[in-house]
Amino acid sequence: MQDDISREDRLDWYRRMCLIRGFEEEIHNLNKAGLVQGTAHLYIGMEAIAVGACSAMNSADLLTSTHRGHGHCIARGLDTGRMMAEILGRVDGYCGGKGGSMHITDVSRGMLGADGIVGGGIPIAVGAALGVRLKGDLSVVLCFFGEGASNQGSFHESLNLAAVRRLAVVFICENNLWALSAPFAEVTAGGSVANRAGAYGIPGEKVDGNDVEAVFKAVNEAAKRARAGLGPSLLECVSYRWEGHSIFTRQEIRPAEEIQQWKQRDPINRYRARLIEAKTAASEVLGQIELQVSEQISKAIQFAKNSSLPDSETAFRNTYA
Amino acid sequence: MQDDISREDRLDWYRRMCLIRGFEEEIHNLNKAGLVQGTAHLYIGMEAIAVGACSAMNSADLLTSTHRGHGHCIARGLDTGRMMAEILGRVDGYCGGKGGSMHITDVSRGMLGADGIVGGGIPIAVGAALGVRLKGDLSVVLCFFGEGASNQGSFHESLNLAAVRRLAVVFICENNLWALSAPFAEVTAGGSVANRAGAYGIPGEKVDGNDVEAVFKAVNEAAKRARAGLGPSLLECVSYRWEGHSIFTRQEIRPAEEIQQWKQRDPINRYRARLIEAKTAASEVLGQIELQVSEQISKAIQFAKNSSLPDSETAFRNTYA
Amino acid sequence: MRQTSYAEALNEALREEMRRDPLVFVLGEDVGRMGGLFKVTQALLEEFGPERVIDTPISEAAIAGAGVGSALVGTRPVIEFQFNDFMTIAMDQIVNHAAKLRYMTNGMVSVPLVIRAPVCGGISLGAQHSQSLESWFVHTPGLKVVMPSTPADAKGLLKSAIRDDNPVLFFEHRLLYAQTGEVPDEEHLVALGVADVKRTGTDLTLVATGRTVSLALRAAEKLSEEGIEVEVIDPRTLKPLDTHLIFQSVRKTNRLLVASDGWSACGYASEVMATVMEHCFFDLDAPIQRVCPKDVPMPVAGPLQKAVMVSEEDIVSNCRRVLAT
Amino acid sequence: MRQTSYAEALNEALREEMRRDPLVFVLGEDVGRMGGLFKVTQALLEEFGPERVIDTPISEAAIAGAGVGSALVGTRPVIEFQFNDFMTIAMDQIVNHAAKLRYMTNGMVSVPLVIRAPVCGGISLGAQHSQSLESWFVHTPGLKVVMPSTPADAKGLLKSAIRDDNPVLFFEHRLLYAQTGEVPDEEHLVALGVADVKRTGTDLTLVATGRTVSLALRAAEKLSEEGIEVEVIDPRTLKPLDTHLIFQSVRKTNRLLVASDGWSACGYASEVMATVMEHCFFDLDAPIQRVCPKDVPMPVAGPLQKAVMVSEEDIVSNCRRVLAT
Ligand SMILES: Cc1ncc(C[n+]2csc(CCOP(=O)(O)OP(=O)(O)O)c2C)c(N)n1
Ligand SMILES: Cc1ncc(C[n+]2csc(CCOP(=O)(O)OP(=O)(O)O)c2C)c(N)n1
Ligand SMILES: [Mg+2]
Ligand SMILES: [Mg+2]
Repeated sequence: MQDDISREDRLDWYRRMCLIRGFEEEIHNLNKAGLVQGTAHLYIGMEAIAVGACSAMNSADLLTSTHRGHGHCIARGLDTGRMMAEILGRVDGYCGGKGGSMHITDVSRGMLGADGIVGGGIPIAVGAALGVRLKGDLSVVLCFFGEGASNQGSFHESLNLAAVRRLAVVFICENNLWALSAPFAEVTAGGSVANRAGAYGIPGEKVDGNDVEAVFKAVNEAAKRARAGLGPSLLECVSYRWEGHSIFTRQEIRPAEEIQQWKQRDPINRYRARLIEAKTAASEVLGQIELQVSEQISKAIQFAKNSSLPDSETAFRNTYA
Repeated sequence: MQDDISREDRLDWYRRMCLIRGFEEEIHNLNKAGLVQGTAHLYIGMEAIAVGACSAMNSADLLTSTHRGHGHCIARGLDTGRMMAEILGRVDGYCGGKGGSMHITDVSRGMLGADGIVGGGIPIAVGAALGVRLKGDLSVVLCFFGEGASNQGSFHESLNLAAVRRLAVVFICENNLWALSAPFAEVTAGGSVANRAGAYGIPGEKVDGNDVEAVFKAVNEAAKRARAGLGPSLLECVSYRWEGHSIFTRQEIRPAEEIQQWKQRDPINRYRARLIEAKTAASEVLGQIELQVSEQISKAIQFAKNSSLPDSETAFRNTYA
Repeated sequence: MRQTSYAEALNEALREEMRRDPLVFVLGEDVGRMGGLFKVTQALLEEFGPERVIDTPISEAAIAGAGVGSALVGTRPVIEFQFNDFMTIAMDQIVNHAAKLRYMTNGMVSVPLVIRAPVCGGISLGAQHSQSLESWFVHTPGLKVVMPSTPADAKGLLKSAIRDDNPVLFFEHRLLYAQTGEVPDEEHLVALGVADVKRTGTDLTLVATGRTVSLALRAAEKLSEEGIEVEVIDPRTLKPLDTHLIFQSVRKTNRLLVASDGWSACGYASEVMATVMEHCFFDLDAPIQRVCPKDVPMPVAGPLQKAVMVSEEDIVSNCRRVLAT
Repeated sequence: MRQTSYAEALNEALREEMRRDPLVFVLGEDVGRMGGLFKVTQALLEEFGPERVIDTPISEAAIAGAGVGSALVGTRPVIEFQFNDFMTIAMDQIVNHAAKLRYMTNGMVSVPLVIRAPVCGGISLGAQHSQSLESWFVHTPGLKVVMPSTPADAKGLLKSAIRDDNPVLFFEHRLLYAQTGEVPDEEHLVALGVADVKRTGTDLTLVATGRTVSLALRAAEKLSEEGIEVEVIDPRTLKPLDTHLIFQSVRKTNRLLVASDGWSACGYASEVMATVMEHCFFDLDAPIQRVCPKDVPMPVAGPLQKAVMVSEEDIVSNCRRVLAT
């Protein structure tokens, strides 16, 4: 990725953020219609993180994701139709309906997998970085995880291991201030995840996770460092999830005002306003993009709905290579 | 424990350090004679840490230990005869020969157990602190572990949990610069364990682990903080083990000069010289103490040797309460 | 007697034991403010406060270790894992510490710790949220393993588990949480290690656990219409196993089928088979069979999940198979 | 053929595979500079350098996760755990990730990962360093489980494990490391999933694994003096199990004893018993029995350890028991 941001980049980022938002909103509707197989953890409100971060990736770069992974997938350019098909448990889904929302994977795009285990993907990212180095590739691995995951042992072991081996990993903590019902400060000592970088002698930085360009810049710097063989970095992107923890969640623990406040900092609206203000694009141009996005989502849903539920026989395949 | 150190304290500390040294040296001999059951990890060279730290404990305080636990036990006043009996696998050992060197425990002295799992005792210390608080006790828990253990996930999770709950734990890292064949800097990012305290917003301090009074003071301060409800601290006591990793170890990885240098910083000789210099005690008085210590060790060995190996039937008892 | 759900029954057990003994406390992710992912700890925070109902960070290894440490100093922690799959992160503390500390110290200490966790699939959460790992713990000496199938058993067994001085792993089936049943109004304890005949019969013994008990009972009803009388035994405690009741039944029916939501290989069903084989071989008229989920991870899509999990039909057809030989 | 020790044979397998394939690499605690706690990785660092022989921090969970991640991108990690007891710290990565990623992605990825670890007791290291936890992994679909009993098998199986595209858990018995045996000079591969008849016999089938194979062979010699001919079968791969060879033997001898260093409850022995029961019930003249360690953690003191572990005498007396019925 280039350092300076072009108009095309900006419009593309806006498009991707809209795509994530629209995609996630539709999952709500599909769930009400009883079509989602299992659960889904929506990324609404956090779009700027995935889009900003993945925009700093080269084509050979890799990423690992979390239970809340749709945003990363879309930002990385996965096919929304196959994603939706997976969420509806259909044969044309990325995992043929076996993985569902929490396990969407597309190695052809360097997406090594969402993960149902909080903190589970972190050492896998480190391993991937170890592997690509052995293969002589210059790939960087983006490793996404929630602030809740930063209290897992795997976080600590992985940062330490990546740091002592100077591996090309960018650790991206998505601090949305809550882990299920747990408020950040109540369960996380030290007041900041970025600050934990000091324990491993690596750079740590807190970033406005609702500002796609700020995220891009921070990740791009960290990726450059990594590519130059200078080792891993830790970024804490502060944002918020607008929806309940998962589509299963009925109970809302978080204060209504807090949710309201964060909705006012909508990363998409904010970026829209900025693009218009900076005359990067007129409202109509953005409107066009929004329309295209809606169409893409409709197609994705159609694709998913047209795909059939898997035959029970497929349950017994692909346990072993 | 009082803050100011009396002459009695000083002499007692000297005595305890000698006792640890002599006890461990005898294990070498007993092992050559084929009497040790299983392995043992000797504490020689690190005596000042255990003695300084445990001297800051009140009678109701607790501690958790490691595979290299003899020093902590002796410093805490466990019976050397029963310890030696356990190391020789005898019925009069603390664990009736079932636990061996790595599992010596004496709850009557607040010693919750050595541990064969690197990092295994750390969350147990946190749990003990949680438990005593629930019981309304004011006990502090000293939690010993090696610098190798500071790369385990359990270290991270435990420090975070103790910090957010403001538990009365003093985390004492014994940094002897090597974890089996692994040199500290090669496997530990950040260059310092004490520095990792920052990640949890708790005090962290590096201490000369070969200076019994420095260790005492640091642990005493941390324990006072803990008792006052101000939460945990992390101390990194830098020292060195003189012997191989365990009595099984035949191969020495560490540079001979490094070992030599550290032997010149012998915590016992150093303290002896200081006591004499400060006129706390004449050489003869210390000689008396050394003699007493030798006698105590001889008695411990005699006690252990006189105790019989357990009857095979006892193998089937005490799995369940 | 009142109709109570399995989840409410568990909640009652916790509340009653916490009222009875101030050293009983609860810790785990989202157990306080939220009342637990499956509502089993609901309203405990309000009654007992944040020192006895502890919302923890997401740190399963430290949670288990904190359970061990607090048990060692004489309190009685009850830990909740949101899914038993996450116990994989805490195996060291459970297996190397909780299970062994008493033995390693030759009885000097005890670890009165309860770990509760839901098992198995059924709501399309996939391979990392649908395992039924109880067999690992049955394998491990030093642990007790409990798996209730009814609200009354759930309550009575949890109260006994909390009073037990050993580490007890308490497995709940999430499809059972909403199931209701009669629970005695008065103090209700079910002793660990005692199996229960859920239905008497003469033609075949069917040992089933957890959710498979209700499938087994429905299967038995169906077969009864054809004149086949199946005896359904629920061990309730998987370790220690009440072999007496099982042997007695097998000696009467001469045939045995074992149903379990855990995988077959080295699983709980194989253990029951092996034990009965050792002791009742000459009483058997036919090979013992087992009904377990298929030997694959749990898939998400409904038809796949259904194909993998044990069903009533599986049990019926396997009963027939055992009876046909 | 040369006489080679079990440890040397493993070392040869690693060296040969690392020479053959530059994507094979080794990681674990003390595997480099020290050559491994039990010398299995000796001198690999010198030949292959620190990028392919990686001394890690003491971080078992991250080590396993790093294995999974590097396997996902197409390299072939071989991890060493110093004792299988420490795998308790890495169960999430092994069971929730390595075992399931291929299935969860419907075959999109594979995880060609080998995890080596010594099992069982014998040198008085006590309860946290003496377990034999292979049964847990046999329980888990998605994993293969290997346990060689001779130097030749050790070499041939490790080479096959490294070439296999699945996660393979490779269990070594530390009392075997110093044992010597003939190992072919030329390229030597032993296919996974193929059992081996270590001794033929007609009176009783004895399935034994790892260390218990040599105990079984000695026991068989002893019984042979009395005219009792025991057939000793070593499955070598515990999962997938070569049932064919075992069934064939049982159909010939009509009697079966299973020996294992893992605990009996939900253990590997119970699995073999259950499988044979299902398929060969009417071929059996006597109940199948098992010889396993006693159902307690491993104690340290010599006489206690001896009382708990499986011995040659245990096997002899249990053979007699099976033959007496
Ligand atoms: C090991 C593990 N523990 C608990 C859970 C249950 N769980 C799923 S998401 C979640 C909260 C995660 O919080 P965070 O990491 O901040 O991510 P967020 O959901 O806020 O995006 C929990 C507790 C899990 N999936 N895995
Ligand atoms: C979980 C675990 N991993 C590995 C080991 C093997 N082991 C025992 S001691 C040791 C080194 C520990 O180093 P450190 O924590 O620095 O303590 P030290 O021995 O230096 O006192 C290792 C790797 C173990 N016992 N437990
Ligand atoms: Mg969060
Ligand atoms: Mg050390």
